[in-house]
Amino acid sequence: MLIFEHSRPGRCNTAQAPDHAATTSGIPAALLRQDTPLLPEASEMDVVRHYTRLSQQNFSIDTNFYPLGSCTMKYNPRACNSLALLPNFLARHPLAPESTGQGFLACLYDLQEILKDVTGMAGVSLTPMAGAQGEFAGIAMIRAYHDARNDSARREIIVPDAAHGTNPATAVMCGYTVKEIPTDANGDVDLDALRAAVGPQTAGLMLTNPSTLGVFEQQIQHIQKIVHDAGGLLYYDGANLNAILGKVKPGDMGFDVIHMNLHKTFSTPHGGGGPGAGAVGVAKRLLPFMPIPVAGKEGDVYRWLTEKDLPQSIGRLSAWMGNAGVLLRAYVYARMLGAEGMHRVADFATLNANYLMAELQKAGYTVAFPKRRASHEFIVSAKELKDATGVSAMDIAKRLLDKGFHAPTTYFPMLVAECLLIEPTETESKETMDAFVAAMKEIRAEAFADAAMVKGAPYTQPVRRLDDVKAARELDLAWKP
Amino acid sequence: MLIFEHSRPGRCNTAQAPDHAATTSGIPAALLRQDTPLLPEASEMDVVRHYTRLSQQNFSIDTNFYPLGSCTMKYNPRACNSLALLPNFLARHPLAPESTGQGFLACLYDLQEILKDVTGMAGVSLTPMAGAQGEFAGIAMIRAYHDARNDSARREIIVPDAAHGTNPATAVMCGYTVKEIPTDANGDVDLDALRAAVGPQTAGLMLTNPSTLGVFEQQIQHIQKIVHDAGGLLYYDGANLNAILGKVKPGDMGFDVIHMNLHKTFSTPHGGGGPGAGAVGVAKRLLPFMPIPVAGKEGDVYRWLTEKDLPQSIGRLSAWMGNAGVLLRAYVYARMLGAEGMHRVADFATLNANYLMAELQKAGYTVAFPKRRASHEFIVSAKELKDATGVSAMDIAKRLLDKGFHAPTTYFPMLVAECLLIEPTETESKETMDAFVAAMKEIRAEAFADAAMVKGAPYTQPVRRLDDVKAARELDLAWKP
Amino acid sequence: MPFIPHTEPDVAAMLASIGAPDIDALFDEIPAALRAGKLTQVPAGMNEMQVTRLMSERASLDTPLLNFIGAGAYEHHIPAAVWQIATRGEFYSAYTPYQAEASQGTLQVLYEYQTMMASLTGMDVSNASLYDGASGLAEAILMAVRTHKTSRRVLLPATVSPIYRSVVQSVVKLQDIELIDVPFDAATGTIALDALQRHAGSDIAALVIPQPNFFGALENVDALTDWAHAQNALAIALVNPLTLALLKAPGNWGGKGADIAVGDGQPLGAPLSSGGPYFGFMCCKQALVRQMPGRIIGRTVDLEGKVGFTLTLQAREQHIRRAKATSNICSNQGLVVTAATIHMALLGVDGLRRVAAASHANTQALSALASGVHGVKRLFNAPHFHEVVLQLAKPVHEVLKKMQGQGVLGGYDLSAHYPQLGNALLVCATETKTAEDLQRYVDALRHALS
Amino acid sequence: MPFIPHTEPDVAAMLASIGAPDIDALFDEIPAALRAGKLTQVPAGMNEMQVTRLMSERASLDTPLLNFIGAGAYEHHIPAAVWQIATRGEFYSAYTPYQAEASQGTLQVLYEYQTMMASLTGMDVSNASLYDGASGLAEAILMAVRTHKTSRRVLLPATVSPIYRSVVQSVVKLQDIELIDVPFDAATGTIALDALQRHAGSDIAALVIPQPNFFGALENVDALTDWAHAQNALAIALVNPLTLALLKAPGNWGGKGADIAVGDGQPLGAPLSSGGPYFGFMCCKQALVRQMPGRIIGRTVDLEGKVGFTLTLQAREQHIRRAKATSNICSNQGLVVTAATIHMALLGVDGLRRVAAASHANTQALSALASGVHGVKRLFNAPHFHEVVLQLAKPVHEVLKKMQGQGVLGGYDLSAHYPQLGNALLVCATETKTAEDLQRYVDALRHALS
Ligand SMILES: Cc1ncc(COP(=O)(O)O)c(C=O)c1O
Ligand SMILES: Cc1ncc(COP(=O)(O)O)c(C=O)c1O
Repeated sequence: MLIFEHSRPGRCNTAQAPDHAATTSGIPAALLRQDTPLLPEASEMDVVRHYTRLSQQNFSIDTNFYPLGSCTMKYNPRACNSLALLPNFLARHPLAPESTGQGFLACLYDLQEILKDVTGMAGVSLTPMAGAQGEFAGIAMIRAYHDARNDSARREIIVPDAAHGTNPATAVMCGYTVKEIPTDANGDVDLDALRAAVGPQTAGLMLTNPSTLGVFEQQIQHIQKIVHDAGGLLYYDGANLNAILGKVKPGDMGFDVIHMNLHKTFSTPHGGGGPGAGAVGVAKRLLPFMPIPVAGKEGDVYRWLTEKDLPQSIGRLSAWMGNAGVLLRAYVYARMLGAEGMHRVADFATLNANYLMAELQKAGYTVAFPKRRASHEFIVSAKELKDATGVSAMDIAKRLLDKGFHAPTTYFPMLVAECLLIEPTETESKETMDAFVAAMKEIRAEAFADAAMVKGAPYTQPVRRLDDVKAARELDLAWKP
Repeated sequence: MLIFEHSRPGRCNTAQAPDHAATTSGIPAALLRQDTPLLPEASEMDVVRHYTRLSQQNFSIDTNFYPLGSCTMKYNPRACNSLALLPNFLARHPLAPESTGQGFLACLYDLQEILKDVTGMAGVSLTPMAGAQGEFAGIAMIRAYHDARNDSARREIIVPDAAHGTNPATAVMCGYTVKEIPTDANGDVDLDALRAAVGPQTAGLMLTNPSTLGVFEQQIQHIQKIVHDAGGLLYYDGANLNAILGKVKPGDMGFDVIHMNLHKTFSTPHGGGGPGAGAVGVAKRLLPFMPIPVAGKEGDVYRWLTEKDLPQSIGRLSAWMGNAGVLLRAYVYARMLGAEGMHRVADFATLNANYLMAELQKAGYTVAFPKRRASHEFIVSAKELKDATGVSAMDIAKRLLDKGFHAPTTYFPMLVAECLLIEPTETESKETMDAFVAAMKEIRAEAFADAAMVKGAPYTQPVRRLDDVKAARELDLAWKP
Repeated sequence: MPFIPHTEPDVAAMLASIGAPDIDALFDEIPAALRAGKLTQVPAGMNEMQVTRLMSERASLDTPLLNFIGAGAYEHHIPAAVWQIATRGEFYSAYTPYQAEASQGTLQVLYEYQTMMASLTGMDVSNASLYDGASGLAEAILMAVRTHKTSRRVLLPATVSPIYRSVVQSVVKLQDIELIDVPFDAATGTIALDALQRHAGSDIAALVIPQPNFFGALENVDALTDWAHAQNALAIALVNPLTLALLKAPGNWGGKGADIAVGDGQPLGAPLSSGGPYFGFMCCKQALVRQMPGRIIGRTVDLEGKVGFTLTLQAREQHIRRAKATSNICSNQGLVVTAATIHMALLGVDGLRRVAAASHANTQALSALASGVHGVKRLFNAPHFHEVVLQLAKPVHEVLKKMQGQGVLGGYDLSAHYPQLGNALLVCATETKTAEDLQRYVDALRHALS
Repeated sequence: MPFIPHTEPDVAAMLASIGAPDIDALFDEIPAALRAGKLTQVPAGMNEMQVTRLMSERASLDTPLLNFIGAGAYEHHIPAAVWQIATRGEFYSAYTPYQAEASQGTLQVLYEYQTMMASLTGMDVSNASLYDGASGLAEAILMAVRTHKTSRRVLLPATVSPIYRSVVQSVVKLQDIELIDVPFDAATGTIALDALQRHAGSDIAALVIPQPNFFGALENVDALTDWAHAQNALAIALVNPLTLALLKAPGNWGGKGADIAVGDGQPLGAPLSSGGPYFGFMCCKQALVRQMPGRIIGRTVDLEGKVGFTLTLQAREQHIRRAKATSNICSNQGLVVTAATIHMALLGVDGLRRVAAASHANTQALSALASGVHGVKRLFNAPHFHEVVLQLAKPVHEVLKKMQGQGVLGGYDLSAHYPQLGNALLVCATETKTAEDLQRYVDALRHALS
């Protein structure tokens, strides 16, 4: 039932409405609305009931194991939420003077310092509102750098075929063309292809390391030399830092710019699709180009650094300070972890991924890169199972829902047939992973015993398998009475 | 799965523990614990997941219609919760000086004034922690009154047979003996029986009006005269004020003392069993005996009235100020309703009850007092249905769960066979009640078509019907590893 | 209309179904003479925005100071998860779990709670809560008297909180129970064994044994429990549940263990909140379970043999037994118990131990620091836990007032209830206090005494 | 270990299964030269109690003043239910709803949101959110240019927020889009139609039409929309969604309606929170839906014909289309949109109208009161809504500083971005302000100017 179906004309929550009648004195009639917008007229209780019930129809970290690869669904500490929601933080207007926000600014400044250390970069700007916007900021800085050196013929960004979709899309948004290069059988970048690809047209390379294949790019030192020698810059897609936190610093690998997904590695919640925070870190040569505002400190006083301080900045990416409340959550999390905690994240995220990979192999599943260490995640391919039984990666995914587990990421990266990208994260226990392995074993057995049953899954969710084709062909994007 | 089953030795949430090792210097070994208490050793995420999932196994006002008679399960405004939880309110120690709690005390003082007006009483004490403790306070005051007049031979409290179980239990706790009197066919107190019952031994009468039968006691003026003439006092069980708020004042009916269930009429949540708040109101002659502390005001300054101010007080019933946070919730609710809102509560609670009674009658159900107006609630008797089909009130209750409705109160009051006491409250809409009636119609049809199926209900809950007999015979009250 | 969903057509249709001309007609059974007029003392309604502003302004009047008061209510850190989960609608807005099948969430939480409390106290069983520690102690005394059958005399030592003693008095005096004072030893601040011995042989129903006692001093619980049992009296343990992470559980006191353990659950996740809501807990030996007041949850199975939870032993309760019930209690403190269960689960054994140890260490450190101030000395020499009594060179209320001026709530003034102790101050420093906080305390104390 | 559940035996068993001697071995593919040392700038870990105290102390530095700043972010009452429900774990800690069957909660909320926004803007369809209003405007311009095909020139009037204009510039300049300024009429503070007319006949991809504009003045949206369409340009409406409860919906502007409507959703339930998280919304005509950036939810049926919801039109998005996607956006502002949906459902039509009307009435009242102060006059004479520009006799930053001393944030200083307006101050009084608040404002203003 939709909220609109709880609606009755004339029903009204006066507890939520000012006493003022809806007068509009001084406004010409031609500018006024004549029709009634389709908003529910429902009682407060019906609204509370409706959305409380709806929430129960979600899987979430707070209710289920959620091994969604490349998404780092780890525990979101509840304290991060309540502390970011302290009344004084919530009440502050973004244009209120800096003197009224010293507490808030101090948190942001400290967070910048922490992220600089963790990434090994010279500067950090927190303003991007998600990973993709961080990528935009990063590539825009690369472009600004070349432009500032009058080296503007560089019009190409190189992207491995295993890259996340946002990488090529970002390059295009920044006015670049994309050159894709292949991955070798080991999961590493094909160095010969890279050498062939670089040239005076190369603005930079976007690399994810550990890659989306769940392995650490071993030739990173060669790669960086090839790109830098060609005059390009290196962009690090740090959406998934979980496996390297405190282990390797992108700055040490020679990267010039990095974005981080604080909503993954720094455990701010994903909220059913956001808000995120895609902080960027830069090497020294890109410092002048950072997106504004940046939190600065003079003596004991915090203030915004703006165009006046960074005249070469690529500019603003949002009206104010990005997803400020998300940054507070990340800050609280970082302070709770501390330096030791950061190292531990990488240790246990990696331990969990390698353990789960080993156990699933023992359970009969094919792993995409059995000779490699898993980073924070790894890939299982269901191709063999599909050939034998017809049960696909998607079928496994849906059947897992019946067993109380969220599905891994399916069909990404596209390089591996019938792939399931599995990321357990460090906050899951051995028992939970063992239960997941048991479920995967059961599904394998079910596939051989009764493939049709598996292909009909899920059976226990609010709906059975949905018709995506109908959804796209007969578009129904808004309810009509 | 119990939380203990998520436990592993050595697992520890350091985020929730001070750094201090568990040293106990200065304490003799004989006073120290040797064994390890059976507390879970689980990760923060597992704890969050466990209790989040458990919560989803409850019916509640925020998810279901809950027409539980005598319980007034109305909407609990979410603002009452957040405002009672404002950090400054939460942080205050009960023994902190009054100067540090003027905001809190002002709320309590105002609430007392509001409740005085609503009940027509001369004084209000907010300290009782639930209805039953309010009753205790009330009867203790009656006893203190008689004692103060050296009229201590009055050792009996009269209670109608329809009374809530707390009434006789309270009288006994206060050292009285209980004399039960019958109810007439109309649902009113049997006046002749009352006349016969009163005498010099009568300390008082406890009456619920509207009674637990869901009707307004029409002879209240006679009753009060009979009891008062005999030298007894009148106690008003005001657990359920919803139907008379702003309509009749217990003080005007001649009652000497009343308790209110703020967790019903004033919409503080029931929390799966409490905490409640059982404020008491008293007529002038009982003022000196009120339980302490009471919020007082001198000029602009609020302070506690204690034994110094009320030397004849029956004393303290709790260490501090009862369920202070619950009182804040009730206060916020009262301020949101305002005077007009109080009248409306009675109007619409009564309208809803009478409408539901009419519709259920039309649906074929037998109503206990068809000639009477319903107050905030009314009784359906399933006796006829049971005789015809074997389906009992309890079976109907369980089957309702399958249809998404909480069951009404069953088998209370005990006077009516196979009774279902139904209280919709004013916050439910006509649509919801119509859906409930439709479900009741379906159950009736099911009873005739397939009684065994109904008797097997529920089918959709986390468990099927539970074995209460086994629970009581083979006591299992605490988990053992 | 706030919180009322009715539209005009709804009202018309409903009245038509009822056959009433208007809503007022539904009140026609109320004698006209009794019909109330307008409410005059109730202010006009406010919308949520207005009431939010009002309450925020009121709350801003109550800015908290650095708090060193304990005396029965303790400032502890409460994990954010505790109340975020406890106030989820499904817990917050459910009733007492009368329909077990639709209340497995609440019921399982309560069963887990009973398990934790029984284990923490070392007793066999726990109920699902009472109102608070003080009224819980009264219930324990009533229960002991019911159990004992011959005696209505109960020993209630002066080392029990005077506030608790006054609550107990309000409740049990109505059933003609005699509460007998037992004085304390001036040197140790614990129950004077010689004074106790004077009651040997007299018919006593129960002895109340506080641990730690009101002064934070540790009683000789083994000897006291054995003494009670030797008198054929019940031993009622009055305990702070947090301290049981480190202190011997009542079930292990003396040779046979205490019979009943009660106390206030506030230290297990309830915010101070000017005094409530907290909750009382009660645990007892298996043999006494049918005398216990309050709700009890049992584990059982459903039609298909699946494990589930339900209210049990209801034949003790008022709604079944009426005048013969073990108590009149009906609603209890369910939601706070839910919070406490989550709190204990989050802290776990180690967390609870560390909180207790840190509170103990902080109070010891504070006591040492304060004793260095001119005009301050520690009063008692028994081992103490988590709270301590200081004796000051000046009247306590003056000192406290000056400390308040420095932003410090310096403790609880014992002089009203214990004039014999002189200028005695009860101080508590929980795990929430840092070394700087302790220093601030001592500075404020020094300043106030100078 | 905070948030890590592993016990020592777990670790040993896991390593054994992997066949690795220790955890460090799992990092053996990382070249040794690259292995990082200890983190030196990251402070030691804190437990939750410590970080709670730290953050509470930091928050206490940011005590709010009485706020009259708007300029794109508005202080409105947010019902308590909104964030209590939105932060329920099932919404808060879910990912983007890739597995539709296990995400019907989030998906239905988003579908309801799309319905509300489409209706509020009078457009056919809505996406499921963009980052914020400013970046949303940039996306709308990119979308318009994609749609238009021949032109890369967009008219961006000076009555659009200068902050938004700078964000748009950062984004679209990289795709060689030319942004053309259109000045405003000095008397009305609205787009100068004669200046606009100068662009007639040139190849323009789109005209951005703000309503209300940055000065709170109301543009002649019908004429502007028709003008754009006459030029074969798209009309992009930039609107405050709250005001649409009363103002004509973009879908009804002019003869054919605006083509795209964007804006910031903050007034629909997002707290000010120093600037975020808010969300951008985007709605458009059906014909443009395949050019829209961002997630879109569709209603469909399951295997058994039951209605359900799912992500749809994913072929526009980066994860499918990669370099050819309509945008690089991936994560959006889902949780804030969830809050906004609950917010709109709670307020309903009438509530939203009343909030808009009260904000309008308050700003009118403030404007009238302030104009009575010596040295203050209203600057523009066009009808305005919800915000107003005052001209002061003294430099604005001096006045604001003095007002701040009185506890009042007096508004937004326009002089940096609009030096031609002199000492111009943009002021906003939403429904949260009482008559006393307005008086306090005027008193502070008078004091600052005296
Ligand atoms: C490798 C990688 N890069 C970039 C992104 C984009 O991040 P966001 O969704 O925050 O825009 C993601 C997130 O899915 C990712 O996994
Ligand atoms: C009529 C009546 N009296 C008394 C009570 C007891 O109230 P409480 O549960 O708050 O102790 C109730 C509550 O169920 C009741 O309905």
